[in-house]
Amino acid sequence: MDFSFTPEHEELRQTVRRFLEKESTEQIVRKLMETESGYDPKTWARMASELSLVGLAVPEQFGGAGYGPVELAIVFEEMGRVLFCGPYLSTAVLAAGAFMHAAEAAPRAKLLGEIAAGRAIATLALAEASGRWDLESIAMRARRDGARWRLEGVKDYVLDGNLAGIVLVAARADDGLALFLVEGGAAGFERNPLPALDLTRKLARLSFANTPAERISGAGDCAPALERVIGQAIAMLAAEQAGGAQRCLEMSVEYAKTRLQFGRPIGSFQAIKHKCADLLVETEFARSAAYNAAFCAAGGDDAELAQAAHIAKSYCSEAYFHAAADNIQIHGGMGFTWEHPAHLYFKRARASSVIFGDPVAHRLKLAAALGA
Amino acid sequence: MDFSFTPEHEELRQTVRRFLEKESTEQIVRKLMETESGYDPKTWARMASELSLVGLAVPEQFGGAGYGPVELAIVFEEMGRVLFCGPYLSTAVLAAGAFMHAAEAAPRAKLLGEIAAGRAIATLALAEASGRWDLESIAMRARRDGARWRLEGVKDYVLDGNLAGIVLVAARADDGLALFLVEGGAAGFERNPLPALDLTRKLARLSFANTPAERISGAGDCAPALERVIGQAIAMLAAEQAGGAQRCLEMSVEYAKTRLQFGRPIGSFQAIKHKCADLLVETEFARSAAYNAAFCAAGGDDAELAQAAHIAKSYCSEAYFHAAADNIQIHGGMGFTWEHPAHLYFKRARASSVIFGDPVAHRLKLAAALGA
Amino acid sequence: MAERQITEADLRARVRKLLDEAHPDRVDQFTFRGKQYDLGLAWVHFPEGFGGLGLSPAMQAIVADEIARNAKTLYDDMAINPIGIGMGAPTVLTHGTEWMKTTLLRRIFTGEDTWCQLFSEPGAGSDVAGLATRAVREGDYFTVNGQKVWTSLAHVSRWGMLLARSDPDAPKHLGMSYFLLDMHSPGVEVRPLHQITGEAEFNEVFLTDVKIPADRIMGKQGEGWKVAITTLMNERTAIGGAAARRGGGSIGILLEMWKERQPGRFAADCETVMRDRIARLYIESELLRLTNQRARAARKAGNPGPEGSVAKLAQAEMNKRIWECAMDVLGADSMVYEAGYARRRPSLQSRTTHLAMAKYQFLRARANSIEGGTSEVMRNILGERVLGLPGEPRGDKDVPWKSIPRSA
Amino acid sequence: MAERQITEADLRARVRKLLDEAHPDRVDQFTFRGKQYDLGLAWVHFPEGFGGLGLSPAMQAIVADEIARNAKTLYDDMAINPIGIGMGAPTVLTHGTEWMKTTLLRRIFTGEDTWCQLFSEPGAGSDVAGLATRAVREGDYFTVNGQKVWTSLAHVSRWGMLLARSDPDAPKHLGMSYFLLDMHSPGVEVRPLHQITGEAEFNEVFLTDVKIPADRIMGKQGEGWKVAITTLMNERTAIGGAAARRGGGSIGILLEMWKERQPGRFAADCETVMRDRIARLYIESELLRLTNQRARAARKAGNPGPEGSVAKLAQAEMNKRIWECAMDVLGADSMVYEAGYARRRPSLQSRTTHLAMAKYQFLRARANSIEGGTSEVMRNILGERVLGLPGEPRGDKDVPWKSIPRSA
Repeated sequence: MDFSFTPEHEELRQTVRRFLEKESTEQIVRKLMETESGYDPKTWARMASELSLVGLAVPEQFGGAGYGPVELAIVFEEMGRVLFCGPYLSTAVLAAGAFMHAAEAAPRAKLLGEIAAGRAIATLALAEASGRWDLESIAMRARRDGARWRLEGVKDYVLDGNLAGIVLVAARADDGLALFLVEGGAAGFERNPLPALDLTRKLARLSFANTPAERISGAGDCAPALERVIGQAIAMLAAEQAGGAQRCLEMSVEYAKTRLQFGRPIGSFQAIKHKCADLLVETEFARSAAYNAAFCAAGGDDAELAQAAHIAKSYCSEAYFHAAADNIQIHGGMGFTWEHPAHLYFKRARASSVIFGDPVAHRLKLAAALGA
Repeated sequence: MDFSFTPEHEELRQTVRRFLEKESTEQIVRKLMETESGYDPKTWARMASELSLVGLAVPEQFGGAGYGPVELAIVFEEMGRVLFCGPYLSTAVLAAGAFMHAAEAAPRAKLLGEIAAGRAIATLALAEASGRWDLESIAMRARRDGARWRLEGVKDYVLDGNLAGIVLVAARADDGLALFLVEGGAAGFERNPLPALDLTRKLARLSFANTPAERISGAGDCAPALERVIGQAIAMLAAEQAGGAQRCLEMSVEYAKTRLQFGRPIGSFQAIKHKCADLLVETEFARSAAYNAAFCAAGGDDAELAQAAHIAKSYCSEAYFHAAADNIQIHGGMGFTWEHPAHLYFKRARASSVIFGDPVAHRLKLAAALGA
Repeated sequence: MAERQITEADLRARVRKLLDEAHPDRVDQFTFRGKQYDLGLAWVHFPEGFGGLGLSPAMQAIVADEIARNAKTLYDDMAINPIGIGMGAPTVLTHGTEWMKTTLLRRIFTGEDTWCQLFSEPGAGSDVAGLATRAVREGDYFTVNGQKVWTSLAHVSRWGMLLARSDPDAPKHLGMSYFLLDMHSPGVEVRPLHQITGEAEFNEVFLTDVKIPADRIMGKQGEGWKVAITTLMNERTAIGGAAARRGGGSIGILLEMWKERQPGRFAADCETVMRDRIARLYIESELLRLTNQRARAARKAGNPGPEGSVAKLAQAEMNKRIWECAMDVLGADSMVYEAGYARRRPSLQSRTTHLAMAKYQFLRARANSIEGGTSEVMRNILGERVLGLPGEPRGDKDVPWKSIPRSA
Repeated sequence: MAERQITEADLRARVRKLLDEAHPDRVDQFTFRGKQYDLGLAWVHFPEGFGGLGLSPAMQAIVADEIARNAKTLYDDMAINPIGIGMGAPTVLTHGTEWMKTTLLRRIFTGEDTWCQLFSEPGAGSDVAGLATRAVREGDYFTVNGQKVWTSLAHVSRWGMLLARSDPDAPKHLGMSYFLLDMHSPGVEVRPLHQITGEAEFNEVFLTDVKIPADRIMGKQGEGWKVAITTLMNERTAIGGAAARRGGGSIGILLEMWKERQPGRFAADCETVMRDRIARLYIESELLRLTNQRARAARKAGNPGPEGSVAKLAQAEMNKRIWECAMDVLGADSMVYEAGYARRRPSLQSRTTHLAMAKYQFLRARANSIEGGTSEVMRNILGERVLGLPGEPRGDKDVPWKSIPRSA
């Protein structure tokens, strides 16, 4: 696998970084995280139109930019650095990915464009009460009702489930796992926003009581397609985690250079210096893991992607948590205050380590894949 | 549980330390470890007679000193500090313990005195090809042959199995696990010394081909008694490990105070200082674990002892290994040479972590005991 | 002070006398504890007339026990006036003026006056002796300017133990003086300091041209560090969660959470890995408890060993890992924070369930390795004071404080 | 040097010419490699006349490839003369005298002369620049006294790169000179240095009144450190086990050992815990491999990042853990050391099986975090050179070397 990013990639990174430096300052993040929707529609609109970030990986025929996972990962790495608040993972990756890989032509044509254009916030509901993202744990059943279908049950920990206009639901039909579309106002459809540990990412519990839904996946089991979508989402989340970890290390290093105790910068003490050095190793490894997953996602080999996703999710989750935790420690008391941003990264790191499965789960799946 | 050692205990510790400072110098250790028997019979005789260490925990009626596990643990901690070479764990704990807890009156009366007097080296053969010490893994069968029994099979990793005159073997009879006595010269009995990673402790593979043996355990399953013997042996090994860990830390600290690099003692660098501080914590914890196990062994509650043994074996094994490994690192290149004793502790630490079961096995048994 | 001879029976009798004269179930806190002080039962090891009887500290337990046997209403020093009783009283006794001893000790014990400690500053964390709050002598007064931080209870305190720099030309440890600050003085402003949980356990205290009478100094001018040591020696680095009994404390809660875990939350093999991890944490908690026990035994035997010094470091690092593990036991539910982050003073009521406790402690525990000495400082102490390893080259000793580089 | 224009085809043609004139399958090593040197195919980036053609280093791969396509006998520089070819040649080219370049480079490449490096001393480990071996000028000679250590190949070397102190009054980095030492000189005594495995991979070298002609100096007198840097820049901190392909190297062996593990050696739940641990190590090895790949890509793109610097540290620490895990996979069998500890020179033959390899590597790997820069030094380098954190206060700079405290 060749890892080299092209000058175009560098350019994209710079464009996104400049945009986020304006539109996702700490002040803006703190404002948005206290709101219920957790994002700024105006910014979202500009991301869709001016920068075509929302449809970055959507084929041009559907109004997207026609790029792929590698470009998307660059955006996520930058977003992770600044704790960007918005339904990007849910809309641009989970939902868009579901339409691209698991949906039939008609609904895809009808809605993918809406997403790319920034007119629709969308999400994909997978986990249920068990809080597990492996498809085997999906128990929700869909019942055929003439031309339509009806859903019964609860989906939990749904990313941006409180604000998504387009809600895609994975449920079991007679012919296997299938994907269903539920409209915002559908009968018996209820949303409960969850008070989140990480205020910068919104979660909701969605209940369905005999709720009418449209099946958008074709005949037969769509589990393989959904695995691909989840693998790609993991690659993007990993890039976000790697970006967050890097930012935490940068904050620590900047502080360690300027904070004086005992007449010396604390960064001149090996206790701090070596902590930073170890974080550097972990951060570089995390980047490698995230880039590798993104390139595998672009490569299109599902088995390769699955392994890369196990590696990325388990490693980046722990690396980000270590960086965020040590960042608090290195900042001392100040890092423990609400005013300092350290805790925002710490909470993002903790919550991100759980989404799509925790490190142990992914390591053991990797072991199985390796025949160990 | 009250932990306080009495002044008598302190006195015992000092006596043993003074003795070992003469009789177990590094030079003597290096000489003995290259021999096949791995011990000095003259020293052993004095340990039995002058200091009555061999029978320290043997009741006085059998010629022992009538002390218990706590006193024995003090001796082991001191032996661990100096890598004492000799069949003490096998003879004074495993075999003596087996006679005390699992043997009938007659053989006990006949042989326990021989052990206490230092006239007989003895061992207890438990593990087999699987290399596991849990009694469930014992597969060897004993066949009744008139008044005697016959053993068939192999016992592996037997402590001092190459030199023990009295060999006790745990094997399955029709009425459960039983304990058998095999004489040195018995027919079909073969000993193969194993080339040991840790030269300071001798191991052998023992083969039995229709070998005549005397059953010394009473009617019925002697597994519970053997569990107690193993629990006590683990407590003693843990004390030895704690002593070794302390010695490694002391060596590191002494060296870090005197070794100058960049015009400073290396111990003034936090990289070294904090490594030593962390080792101090682990070493103190290891002592607590070992003492606790010894006091539990003295307490006589088998369930308590089992838990304390799980804790002691898993923790002391890892603490000793960390101390021995860091001791090499802190000594730099010199710690990697054959001339320096660091590697002797490192190898002892590694081998000790395996005997009677590794840390993971004991942690998972503890979890089960806790209902976790 | 010479210890008086008085038997346990005498002491219990004296406690019953206290209860006859003022029973906690019948009179209010101030009355009861005032009487307890007057009878020398507040701190039996203090001298007579100052709330004590000149006995051994160990005998205080007898007083507590006798009260517990005869009353329902029991007062907890830590709840009433933790800093005043824990650190203020001993400091006043050792370094305070006659006026302070006669006037303040009793009100400290009754709880009429809450106390706080004003040592840490934004620029002086691990390096407390580097503090920059200035105290300038002007006639019978000192004028104080500066900022303190991490001050628990400042918002309800009447008195503060203030360490300030009275001589910037002296080396850092020699230029400080220790003041008793009336928190109601003009120029004292207390602001809540909100932390990772949104709550404000601590405060920032801004001191602007605050006037302190010269006779409110403790110890001599310029010898404040010596007095501060007394205070710090009595500081309780009480990190929550230390297990008093086997399987108690944080690890006990973790174990129960694991046993009550939601079925199906983990795959079977993941549960095995968690089991190994929980067992590891159980072992470490148990060994910390036993090591503390050894430390106490050693102290009783009169030969305190290194066991004590390791507790703070081990406890802080372990506590963080225990609550991280608890979050993993909760799995996806750990993403939900029911308590919310409302900016308020801490409320224990909101943490009655294991779930709420675990999520709060997961956040709160991050400070364990910072407050009362960072883990990095603790490792220095273990390395240098316990193991005797040499210190680092210091550029901040034996030079005027004002010439030492410092953070804004 | 200016890079000549020569196409891949030209180069391949030149290699085939070499093979026509002296084919490795038909002539001996010295003849073949001598010819390779004469045709400028030894190090194509070296100047013409010194074994090169003034091309880009990248093109050396073409030479190797073309030889491999046409010959069975392939020579490995690392086997023939690792230090001479890896470090000696570049140093001679940059700092050597005409005589050295014309006489020695060719013999280095053919393998006629083995080289060794004489930098480390018992008193100068991490602090190489603190070395104490003295070189005193006496007319046309330097007289050298001192002891070197960790010298691979000293016992078979003809030439040694010797760093010694020629001016004790100068600051440590300025008082050294770099000599080319004839290892056959009187007063040079080489003793095997036995290590944890009993084997002697390295040597101690004792220098007693050794005379070195003044024209054997490299660079100027007193500028030895500058020359040493060139040598060290070319040092291959080649810690065994770096995975070139996915799942290769140490982790590959561990995985195979795990799959071949003896049935019944572990309880089922213990196997799960091991599986998690092995997966963790696999992940780290894989990420080290990928990070090295990124480093190469970044260098190619002309913007080398921090990725390279992390490799040594990560590799050393990981390698130790991989072999510790391998020993745990062996379980009780890890207590047996079939190879024995006979004091001898290393023999690869004795490590053909996974079992023997694992047990040997478990011991040998302990040096990974020491040799070629301890992990502590590597963390300093990452912290200071890569992250730009400030250094520690130094007492050993800008003062005469002789006044710096040092170990005996």
